[in-house]
Order: sequence, then C-alpha cells, then structure tokens
Amino acid sequence: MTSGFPATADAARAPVPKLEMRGITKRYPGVTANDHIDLDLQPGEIHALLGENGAGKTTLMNILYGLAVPDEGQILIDGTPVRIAGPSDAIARGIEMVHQHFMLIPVLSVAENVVLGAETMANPIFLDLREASRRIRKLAGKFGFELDPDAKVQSLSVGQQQRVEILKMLYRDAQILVLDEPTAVLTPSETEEIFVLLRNLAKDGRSIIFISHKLQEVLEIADRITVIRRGRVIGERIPAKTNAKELAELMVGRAVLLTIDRGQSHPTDVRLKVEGLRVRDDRGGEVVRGVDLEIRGGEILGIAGVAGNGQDELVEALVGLRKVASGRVSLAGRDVTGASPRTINEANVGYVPGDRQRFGLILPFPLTDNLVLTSYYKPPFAHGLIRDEGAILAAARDRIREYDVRTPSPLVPAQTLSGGNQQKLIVAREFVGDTTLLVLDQPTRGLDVGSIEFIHKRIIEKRNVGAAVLLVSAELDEVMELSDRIAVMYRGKLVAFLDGRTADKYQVGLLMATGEGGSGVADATGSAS
Amino acid sequence: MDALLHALNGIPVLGLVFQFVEYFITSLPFTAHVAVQLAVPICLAALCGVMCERSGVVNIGLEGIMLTCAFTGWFAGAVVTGVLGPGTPTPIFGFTVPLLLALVAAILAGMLLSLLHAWLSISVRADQIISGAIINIAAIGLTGYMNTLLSTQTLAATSNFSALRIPAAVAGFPVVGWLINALFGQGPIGIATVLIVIIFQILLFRSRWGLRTRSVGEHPRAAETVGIDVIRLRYRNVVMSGALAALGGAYLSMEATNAFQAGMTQGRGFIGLAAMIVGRWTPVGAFGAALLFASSQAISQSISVSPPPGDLGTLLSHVPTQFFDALPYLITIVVLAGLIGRSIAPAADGRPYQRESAS
Amino acid sequence: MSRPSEGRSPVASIVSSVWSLIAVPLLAVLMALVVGAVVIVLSSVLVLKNPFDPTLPLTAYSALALGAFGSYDSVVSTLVLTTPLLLAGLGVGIGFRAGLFNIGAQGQFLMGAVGSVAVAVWFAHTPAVIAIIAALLGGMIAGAAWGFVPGLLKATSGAHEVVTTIMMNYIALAVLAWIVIGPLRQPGSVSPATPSVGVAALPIVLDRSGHIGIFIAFLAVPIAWFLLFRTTRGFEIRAVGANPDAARYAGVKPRRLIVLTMSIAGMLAGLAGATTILGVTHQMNTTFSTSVGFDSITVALLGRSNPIGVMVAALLFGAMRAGAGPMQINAGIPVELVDFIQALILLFLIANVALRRLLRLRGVSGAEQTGFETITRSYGGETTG
Amino acid sequence: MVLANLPRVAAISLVAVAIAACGPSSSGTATSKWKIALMSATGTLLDHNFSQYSWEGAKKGAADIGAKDPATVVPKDSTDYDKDIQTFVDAGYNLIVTVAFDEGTATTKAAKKNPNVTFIGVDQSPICVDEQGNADSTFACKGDASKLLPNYSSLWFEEDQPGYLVGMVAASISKTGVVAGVGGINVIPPVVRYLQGFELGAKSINPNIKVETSYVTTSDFTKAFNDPVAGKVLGAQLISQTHADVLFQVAGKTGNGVLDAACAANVFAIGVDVDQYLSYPNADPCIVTSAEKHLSNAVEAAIKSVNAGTQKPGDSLFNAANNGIGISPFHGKDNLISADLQAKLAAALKGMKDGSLKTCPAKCGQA
Repeated sequence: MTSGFPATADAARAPVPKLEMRGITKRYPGVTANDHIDLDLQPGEIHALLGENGAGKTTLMNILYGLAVPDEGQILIDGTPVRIAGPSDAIARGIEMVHQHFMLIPVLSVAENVVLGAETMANPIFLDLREASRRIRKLAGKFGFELDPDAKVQSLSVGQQQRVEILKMLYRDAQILVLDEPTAVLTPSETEEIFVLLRNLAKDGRSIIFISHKLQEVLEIADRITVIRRGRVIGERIPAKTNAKELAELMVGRAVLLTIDRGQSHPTDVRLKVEGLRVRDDRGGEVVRGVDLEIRGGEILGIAGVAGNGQDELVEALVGLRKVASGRVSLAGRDVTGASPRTINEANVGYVPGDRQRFGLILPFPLTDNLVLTSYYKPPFAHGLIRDEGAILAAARDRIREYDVRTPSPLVPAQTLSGGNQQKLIVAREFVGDTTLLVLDQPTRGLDVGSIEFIHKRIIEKRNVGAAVLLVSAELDEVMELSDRIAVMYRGKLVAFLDGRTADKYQVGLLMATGEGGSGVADATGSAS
Repeated sequence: MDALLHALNGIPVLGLVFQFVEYFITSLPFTAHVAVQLAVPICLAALCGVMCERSGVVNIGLEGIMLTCAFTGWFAGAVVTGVLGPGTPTPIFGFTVPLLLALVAAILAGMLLSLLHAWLSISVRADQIISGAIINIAAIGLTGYMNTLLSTQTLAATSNFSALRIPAAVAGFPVVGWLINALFGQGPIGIATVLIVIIFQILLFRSRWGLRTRSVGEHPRAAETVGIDVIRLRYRNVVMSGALAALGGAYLSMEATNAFQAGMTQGRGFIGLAAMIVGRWTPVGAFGAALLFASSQAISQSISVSPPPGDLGTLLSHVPTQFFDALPYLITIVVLAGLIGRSIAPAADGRPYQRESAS
Repeated sequence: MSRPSEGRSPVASIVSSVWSLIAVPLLAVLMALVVGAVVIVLSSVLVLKNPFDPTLPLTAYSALALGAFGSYDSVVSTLVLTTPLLLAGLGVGIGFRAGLFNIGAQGQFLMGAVGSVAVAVWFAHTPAVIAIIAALLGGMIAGAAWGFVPGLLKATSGAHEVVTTIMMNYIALAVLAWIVIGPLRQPGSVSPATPSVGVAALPIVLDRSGHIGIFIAFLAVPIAWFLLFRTTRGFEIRAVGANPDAARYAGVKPRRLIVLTMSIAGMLAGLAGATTILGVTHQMNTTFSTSVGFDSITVALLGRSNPIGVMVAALLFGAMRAGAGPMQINAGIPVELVDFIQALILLFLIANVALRRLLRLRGVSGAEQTGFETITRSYGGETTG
Repeated sequence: MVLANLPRVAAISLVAVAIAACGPSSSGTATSKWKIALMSATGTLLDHNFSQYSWEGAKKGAADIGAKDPATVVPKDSTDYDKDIQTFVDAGYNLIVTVAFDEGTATTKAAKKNPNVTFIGVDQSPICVDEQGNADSTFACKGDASKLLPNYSSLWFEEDQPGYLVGMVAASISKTGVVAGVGGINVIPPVVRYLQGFELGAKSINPNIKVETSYVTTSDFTKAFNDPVAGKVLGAQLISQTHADVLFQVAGKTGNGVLDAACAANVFAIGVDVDQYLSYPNADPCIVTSAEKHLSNAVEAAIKSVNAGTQKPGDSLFNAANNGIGISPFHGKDNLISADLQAKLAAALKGMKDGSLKTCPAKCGQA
C-alpha cells in the first residue's frame, strides 16, 4: 500500500477512503448523542476527533466498534458498506480501539490480556503463551519499550497499562486504530513517545482516529481535525491552517476564556501540615514515600503529577481512608495521623474524591441521604439515634438550589443524575459551612465545560473566604489555572514546589515526567512562602 | 467434665499427638476411600459453581440442580427399565442401557435447569441469588411432590453404577496402594470426578476457553471489546456447568445408591458452594476443600466406628459424640478463617452484563 | 422503598404507588397458581393415570385457601405459622440490606429455641411475666451469639459469611443435640427431651393456638422499618450494603457494623425460635425439625428486604403452610406442591420485571431494581473494605 | 399478545378458585361411621418402611370395617404435628392414626382435647400423662393413660425381640466374628431397642463375637433416616475397618444405603421393620432376613377392634407372645441357616413368648 502524509485536506480525499461514516445518528432518552455525523478516514492518516467531554466522540467510536447500535447511518470500509453488530465484527474488519477507560483485566498477565480474543494457539484447544510472550517482547522491542509479558496487569503502572493497550492493537495488526483520549494519563514525554509510535504506524499505511479534547496535542499530531459539539460535526480543519483559539471556539461554541481570574491569595495560618508521610497501596507497595507539605488558609496548593504517582493514596491518607505507614499529619496544629474519616471530617475538612461513584456517593440512595452522608448522625439531621427526615429534606432542598443540582426531586436516587450533577451534589455537601481544608481529587474529571466552570468558581470562592485547598489533578491545565502554589508529585514524592503564577508549563511537565527539571525549582520543604 | 480434666491431666500431650498420628495413618486406607466417596458429590457441585462464577454468574442453585437430577436420573431409569427391561450390566462399572439413558436424562435435566438460571441471570438480568433460590425451592417442591405421587406406583427397579474393584494386591501395595484404591476404587462418576477436576483445572488456566471464561468473569466489557461474545459464553458455560451438578445428583441416586429419596442431597449443594469459596474458585481448590471436609467427616466416622485404642481412645470417649458430628464444619470454618481468610470472587461475579452502554 | 412523586394529588399518588407496589406481586401469585394447576392436572394424568379432571386444581386450591383463611381457626393457624417466618425473614432481610448473605437463619433459629428453653427451665419458679421475658431474651441472645460469630469472623479474617453461616447451621444441630441429650435433659425422658418451658409458655390469646408471639412478630415489623429507615444506625447498615467505600468515608466502621448486623439478624431469628418453642412446642427434643430458617431466606427475597414486604411475604408463606395440610387431606395433593408454587411466585416476580422491561411497561423504576441489586452485591462483593 | 391476556386469565382462575371454595365439599359414600386419617412421620409417607406399612395397615383396616380409604398428611416438620391433627379433627375425622415416636406428645394432647375422637399411635409408648391426663413433660408419668385417655391407644413393639432373633442369625453366619448394627440416631428408643436386642442375640450364639454398634448421626435427625448416601458410606467404612460381615440396619432410608453397602462389599445384610427383601429389592442379593414388627397387621387389628369396641386404651404391646414381631423368611438363603440355628431360633421365640428369655438390658431403649 502506498503511504505518506496527505499534505492537505484535499489530498486526503482520495477516491476511496479507508473508512467512511455517513449520517450516524444515535439517540438516548432525552439526548441525541450523535446527530448525522459524517466522518472519513484516509489510508495512512491521523484524523483527530476533537470535542468536549460529552460531545459524542466516544459514542461515535463505540458505534464504529460495535459497542453501540446507531439509530441511523451507514459505515463503509474501503468503499463497501458494512454492518458492525459487535466488536468481533469490527475486529474482523481490522478496527481496533484503545478505550478511554482501560479494557484490561487486572488479574490476568500482560500476555493473557494481549492475546485475549486473538489467541495464539499451540493446538486447537490450548494457548501458546510462550510464543505469545515472544511475539509481545519482539513487538515491544520494535517500538522501544519493555514489558514483562508474565507480569499481572494489576501490578503495572498506568503508563505501562497504556502500553499494554497499544500492544493489543499491534498484536492484532489493526489497519484502523481508534485511540480514545490516550494521553489523559501520560506524562508529556510518554505522550511524545506515543506520538512517535503513532506517526510510524501511519507511515506504515495504518489509519488512526485520535480522540482528544486537548487542543495542543491535536494540533501537534493530527493530519486533519474534525470538531464535534453536542453530537454534530461543527467543522473540519487542517492543523496548518488553524490555531488553538479557533479550535477552542469551535469546540465550546463561544469565545472562551482559557484562563479564569483567580485573583490574589492571602495566606493565613497553617491549616495542614504533613511531615514525612509514607503510605502503602492496596498491594502493600509504598507509593507515598516521604511527603512534606504545608497549606495555609486562603491558598490553593495544586499537586501536579501523572496519574499513579501516589496522589490518590496521599489524598486517601489525608482524609483517613487509608492507613498511614509512617509520618505525621496535623490539621490546624492538631495531630490527626491515623485518625478516622469521621474525625477528620469533623475537623471541617471537605473532600471531593477522585472516584465519585466509589467514595463520594451512594448511588441507589436519594439525594437527601447523599447530601448528609457525612453529617447524618448529628443535629440537626439526627437526634440521638433518630433521624430527622424533615431537617434532612429541608437542608437538601437548600443545597440543591444553592449548587444548581438539576434534579426533578431531592428524593430520586443519585444514580439518576448526570455526571456533572453528581459532582455538584458532592460539592454541595463538602463545600458547605466553615471549611478548614478542602481536599479535591480530580474535581472536574469527565465533566462538561459548564460544570467545570461552576466548580472552579466555587473553589476560588472557598479560598477567598479563607479555606485551605489541596487540589490534585491529572489535568495540568487545571492545576496551572487554579493553584497559588504548585507541587509536583513524582514516584511518591513531592519533587518541587513552584509559584502558581510564574510556573512554566513545560518545566512542570518535565518535572512530572522525570522528577527533575530545569532550574528555579523552589525549596522542596513545602512550607508556604 | 471432671473425668475429662482428669484424663487431660494424666496424659502427656505429646503422647496423645503421636497416638493420633498413628491412628490417622493406620485408618487412612479406610478413611481415604470413604472420604473420596463423600467428596465426590460435594466436589461436583463445587465444580458447577466454579464454572458458573468464573464466567460471572453466581449460582446458589447447586442444591436444587443436584436434587432435580438425582430425581430425573432415577425416574428415567425406572421408566426406561420398564420399557426396555433391565439389561445386562457390564462387568466393569455395571453399565446398562437404561442406566446410561438415565444418566443422559439426568444431565439434560441439569442443563435445562441451568438454562433457566442462565436466562434469568443473563438475559432477564434478574438477581442471581434469587434465581438460584428459585431453583432450590422449586427442586425441593417438585421432586418431593413427584416422589410422593410416584411412590403409590410400582416402578421397575434399576441397577446402579458399580465401583471398580481394585485387586487386593494393588490396594495392599505399600505406601501408594491405599491412594490408588481411594481414587480409583470408585464408580464411573467417582473416577470421572477426579479426571474432570484435572481437565477442568488445565482448561481453565491453559486453554482459549479458560482464558475467555476468566475474562468474562472478571471484566466482561474488556472481553467484549476484544470480540468475545460475553452473553453467549456465559450461556454456554452456565448450561455446561449444569452437567457437572447433574453428575453430582446422578452420583447420589445412580451410583452411591439406586433410589431417590426426597431431599436426599442433604445440603451437599450448599457444602459444595462453601467448597468453591474455600477453594478460591479453582477446580483443584474446590476438590481439595471438598476432600478436606469429607476427610474430617470420614475421620469422625472412623473414630465412632473403630475408636483408637489406648489413652487417646479414653480421651475421645469422654468427648460428646455430637462434637464429631460438628467436627467437619468446625474444621471448614477454622481453615477458612484461619488459613485462607478473605477469598476474592471473580470481579464481575453476580453482575449482569448489559451490552449497549447507556452513555 | 416507595418514592413519593411530587406534584400529583396525594390520593392519586397513594393509589398509584400502592398499585405499582402490588400489581406485579399479585400477577406473579396468580400466574404461579395457574402453572401449579397445570402441574397438578398433568401429574395426576401422567403419573397416577387418573382420568383428566380439570377441577382438581380448584379442589386443591380451595382446600388450600380454606385451610389458610376458611375460618377463625385457620386464620390463627396462618398467623402462628407466619410468626417465625416473619421474625427470621426480617433478620435475613436486614442482613441483605447490609450486604450480608446470611444463610444461617436456620442455625440461629435453633439456637434461639435452645436458649429460650434453657432460660425457661432456669426461671421455672419465677412469675410468668418474668419467666417469659427472660426466656424470650435468652432466645434472642443465643440467636444473636450464633449470628455474632460469622460476623466476627468476617470482620476479622474476611471469612465469607456464606460459608461460615452454612457451617454454623450444622454446628447448631450438634450443639442442640448435645444440650438436649446432656445438660438440659429431663430425667426420665425415654427419648431425650428438655423439661417443659412451664410458666414461660407464651399465653394463648387468640383461639386455640394464637400465642402472643404473633403480636411480637408483627410489632417487629415497624420496629425493623424504623430501625432501617429512621435511625442513623439503619442508615449506616443500608449505606454499608449499598456502597461500603462511601460508607467508610461517611464515618461508618464497616467491620463493627457487620458484627452488629449479623447479631441483629441472629437475634431476630433467635426470637423466631424462642416464640416457636415457648408458643407452640413448649419443649425441645432432639427430633425437633424445622425449615423456617431456609424459608425465611425466600421470605426476605420475596419481600425485597423491606420490612413491610417481608411481612406480606411471610403472611403468604404462612398461609400456604397452613393450607398445605388441609390441601393434602382434602384433595390428596402432596404438601410439597406448596414449595413449588412458592418458587413459581418468586420466578414470575423476577421474570415479570423482565417482561415489563421488555415491553416497556411503566412501573419499573431505578429504585425498584436496586432492592435486588443490593442482594447480589451481598454475595460477591467485599463488605469489609 | 400473551402477556396482555395474563391478568385476565389469572383473574378468571381466581374467581374460579373462589367459587370452588364456596362449593360443597365432597362427601363419602362409605357406610362406616368411622372416618379414618393417618399422619405419617415427618417428611415422608411412602418410605417403603415404617410409615408406609402403617398406612397399608390402616387401608386394610378401613376396608375391613367398610370405611373410606384413610386420608393422609405428611407433616413438613415437627411443629406441624398439633396443627395437622387439629385439621383432621376439624374435618370430621374420628379415628386418627399417628405414626412416629415423636408424635406422641401431640397425639396425647389431641386425645385429651378431643375425647370423641379415637387415636391410635404407633410407637408412642409409654404414654406419659399426669394426673389430669395432660401430656407430662416431666416424665413423672403419674397418671394412668388407659383410664384418663380412653380414646387413645399406643401400639408398641418389643423391637429388642426381633433384634435378638436377627442377632442370632448374624452371629451364626458371620465368618469374621464381627457383626455390625447401624442405627439412624441414638435418641429414638425403638431404634436403640433393636440394636440392644441384636447385640444380646448375637452374644447368645457366640459370646466372643464382636458387635459393632454405630449411629449415622447423633444430632441430625433428617440425616439419620433420610440420607442413603451417608448410610452407604458408613456401612462401607464399617465393613472395611472393622471387618464386619453382617450388617443390620435400623435407619430407615439411610439404612437402605447400609444394605447397599453390604451388597457392594459382598457381605450379608439384615433389614428392619418389614421384610425388606420385598420392600427393598435392590438389596435382595445380600439380605438374609429382616427383623420385623408386624406393623401393618397391628394397625389393621387395632382399627378393627376400635370398630368392634374392644380396643383397649393405653399402651398396647406387640411382641412374640401376640405374634406382633417376627423374623422374615430367608428367601432362598435357607442354606445359610443350619438346623441347629433353626432350633435355637425356635427355642428363643418360645422363650420370648413365655417371658423366660430377656432380650433387652436394664436401660432398655437408651443408648
């Protein structure tokens, strides 16, 4: 097959596209996820699909991959209409996908995960895992990374797991590759490696759909960019003939302020002091390896870092959900090392968990119960052992109004709410009252722009009334925009503290990637300036 | 109580331990054979559970499937014998035409009942515990009902599978003779169980089917994204697993005895469920757990049948006999709580899989 | 859990919510009876080779209905049989709510029975009121102890309660036999039996057999409901069952709660045993047999772990048990048919939800399904966190 | 659509049920004034054993006196006894047979409460009542049941006598010098009596013989009589571990498994209660004989004498003297039975009849 970069969009419109999606429409109750979307993909092309969370990118790709059935529309491969009723149909036609949430089975080995569904067989019954391992090693070697095929996936870092996902595609020799937000969990350098890999694959004649909402990345990697918003195709651009600002406007639908005004911080007393904190993960490995930090009232400390560097464990230890192996945590001067979640909560600590459906909400319970999840046992919501349903309902109505949670009633189960409203529900619970410290773990993950803006505004407000805020986010932009100070977490340690207003994004990226970087790294003790 | 204390005071503990070890070894040839017999139906039930739950479908209906199949096998045998005559048993295993047809009927019944469970838990996405409970209650009800009705009729007597007779020379062979006798001095279902355990274990961890089964039990969506038809695989496995529990039921009414009794499973399906958990959802583990349970039962029985001599016997004679009834259950608890602890079910166990995502 | 809908007239919303609550179960019962009728006719023709008699099921069901509700006597008999099912069913249901699959109601029931006898014998010379209260408490404590052990094992070592409670059932049998044969044996009893419970016997207040245990059981329904839905402890129980991680964050100590919940479940099953001994048999012997513990699991499932639902389910089962004997006596239908019909009811109940879902009929809400989801989680899921 | 019709179908059937419930109940055409009913042992009527033969006796008795076939009920568990008897009484049955040791208390209570109903209990002796005729849970048994409860008689058997006879057979056909008796559970006096007689009988032939007595369980009542697999496994272990070559089962359906074990190991087996050569043909190859109590005859006779007004209240003992017990025919295994043994058996039977031979130890019926 002839290959090469199509120089322009016109050149990309070869007579027979590798893949063509025509008029794809998908409706869910109350929402049209895809509204007559057209998309084509040329051989050897990297085609970016740009859109906000919830714009319908993932739905479109699920349709392509047979995980969802379109209500209307047609899919053509090499000019021939095809019916894709399930992933096996897609795979049979050379389509492979890396999903936003990894589709890996933690208890199985790397080799088992890679061969699953396309097993290398020793005979008609038994697997040939040795041969599979050999081929995996070879493939990995070819693209310059190492992976132990016998390692259990659950023991791998997130970055390594991403590689397993890509190996799965390579192992199947896919011709159409779909990557859904593949860089969300990667460091800039890992991202760069993946980009090199993708370009090589494209050169090899493979066609790639690259889904993202990160403008810079899309501009860097794509040959062609299709922007979708609210289920519709808004426009198509060539990177050379557009810029981030234009794309952002296409994506969001209005001119956006790429930065919000966070105002000045006025640090007060030390609210949280962490000394030499060490924490183990579920498997017993020490993932927080000596963290020292201090946060004062009225300031936001953002922790930047690639997911899986111990941030989740650090946060869980701070709010009492995880045992502290050693070290000291004190809140406003009071030692709370190893205290229970309730003790910490009662010290006016608010917590927005990274996994809202796991720690944040009890989905089958009504909003009322979820809003009093941490205060159900004390007045006014309970007197002794007896709950006061009236007080709970009244408070719930207030908070739902105040935090603009869209719901038909405070008594519906939390699972009936959209993701954004679920997150607002948590915020409504955790931001209420006189907060000493707010611990925010990925507070806007997976939310639409409106919700993100709303939550960011509330965070700034809380800081302005004197709360200390610890913000952990895998979105470097979010950390950069909100933080008064930035700490970079790398392999269980805070490797640098930077000023939030002067920090350079590329320097932070380098620190995230390598744990060391450029000059100007501030003192690593973590004390507030 | 005083006597017990007295006995305890008078005897050096170490001596007792030696005596027990000696007794254990001398009675091993007898207890091992019995233990395998007791373990077979429990193990088959547990294997059914392993196959279901490895695919992500909880099955607490083991007891009911066994009971139904015990009934079906026995009844079908009687009907076929009535039509075709009893037939001549083969010298080894005592196969007859009616008996084999009855076995087929029992297995079909097991698969049919499992199909119901599969439909309820996979297609209907009903609560799998409730579905299993339905099977248990329905089985107790329907077999009891039919048994009562049928016992006013005179049914043709059927033979049952007979055990392989290990020649005394082999059975008496030093060191391993007892083991050969224990494992292979069994009927066809008993021997098949040992083989099934080994084959199942190898297939589960070495074959394509096994890999896919484990993947749909752990993370069905991931399995689906690599082109595995989760629904079909779950259906196939649950229905197949019915054949295993069916063998367990057939063992009771067609190999261990040749008659059906209302409620003759006597909780073996539930013990099988426990064996599956204690065995951590692996075939060999389940067999081991079933064997552990059965051995402690066999040793308890051995102590009552042929009490050890000497001080140990004196001591044991002061222990209430009920203690020995409870011993297998106590040992299971101790092993689970003390040695195994938390056993973790396949991650998607009991979660119905819905193909099309909602968002 | 019903879900108040806002913006409709209260009467209309009550009627519609009551209807949506009972329509499916009612349909399930009727369909089960129809299938049961088919089985009756078919089996009588095929197995007994009787002439085809389409009225046989009607004869059977009318005998069943008369036996359960035909007279004051039979209504009382239904209530007496409902009592232990209701109490034990509430216990199992509360366990389900906390994500615990307690198969051990049987053992807890037996230990409750033994415990109440032991205390009754001990309190033989006290005034009846004291003896009764003490004996009931004795049964509750013994049952609670039998639930406490699997709870403790789960909390400390993570041992799966499905295994431990099954084992505890059998151990209860052995303990019961030992106590009746040994320490509690009435001298002179040819077959080992305990002395009579004497003054601790529950007063008969309804007809010939309606002991006050009936009222205790029905009183337990609002108490259990209140505990689950109106107290903070109940909130914690439900929270641990629905999402153990979030519950832990909410400040609940899951381990402690598991032990507490298992103890409460055991206490209720133990109370069921106590009322049976003190109200019905008045004495325990080694041949005492029962299936209440296992039936109560079905009752809890059918009642979806909601105390009110459990009450309805227990009444249904109690009525069927009361009617089963008369059905066999008057229509010659083996009592086991009742088990089969109970299974069918459950089957149609869950298949009905499916049929409605397939046909997109209204009345299946998210809330309706979650009652079931919690139960399954109780099996595979991790509760200790 | 099928589903759409379901509510209607269901509604129609409900109405039909309601109509039927209001209709007249069928009335018998039999001439006798007796309406006979039978409550079996827990769980099963047709056990090829105890309950079944009582039932057959009751059927024969009913036919003899021109009454309708007896109605039956199988209690689901032991808390059902009172209720089920009451159901019979309420339905107008006036001659009620209850079949099991542990139904005695419930029968006593019912007899006291319903003086116009006649009760026949099988295996419920001694009837233990206090001075008022109430069931006496203290077992002081101060009252005279035959006077206080004239409407209740309990048929009981000296099981030790047939046990003794088969014990003699066992001892004489044993080659290893070890014989075994397997009881279901050690708390049922009739079970224990059988085995006590068995041991004495065996020892009377060969004082050095080893008699192994085992119980399937000491706690689990359903396992004791309802688990043939457990019986078979226990039997097999007895044979292999103690070298017993004659097995006597006293464990109902569990015991049938014991018979199977004997057959499988090519040793002899002895049945119980009825001629198990006839009732359990599976084990015909190895059944030598059975220890019988003539249940069917006893129940039939009792019904006839109730009808004739000659049935004596209270404990009604069946033993060798009134031909209430016996030993089954050898069914083609007569060659095993020497003339010497024949003579000894005859002598023993004679001794039982005239009371000169004691077949039960002091603590008769207690293990």
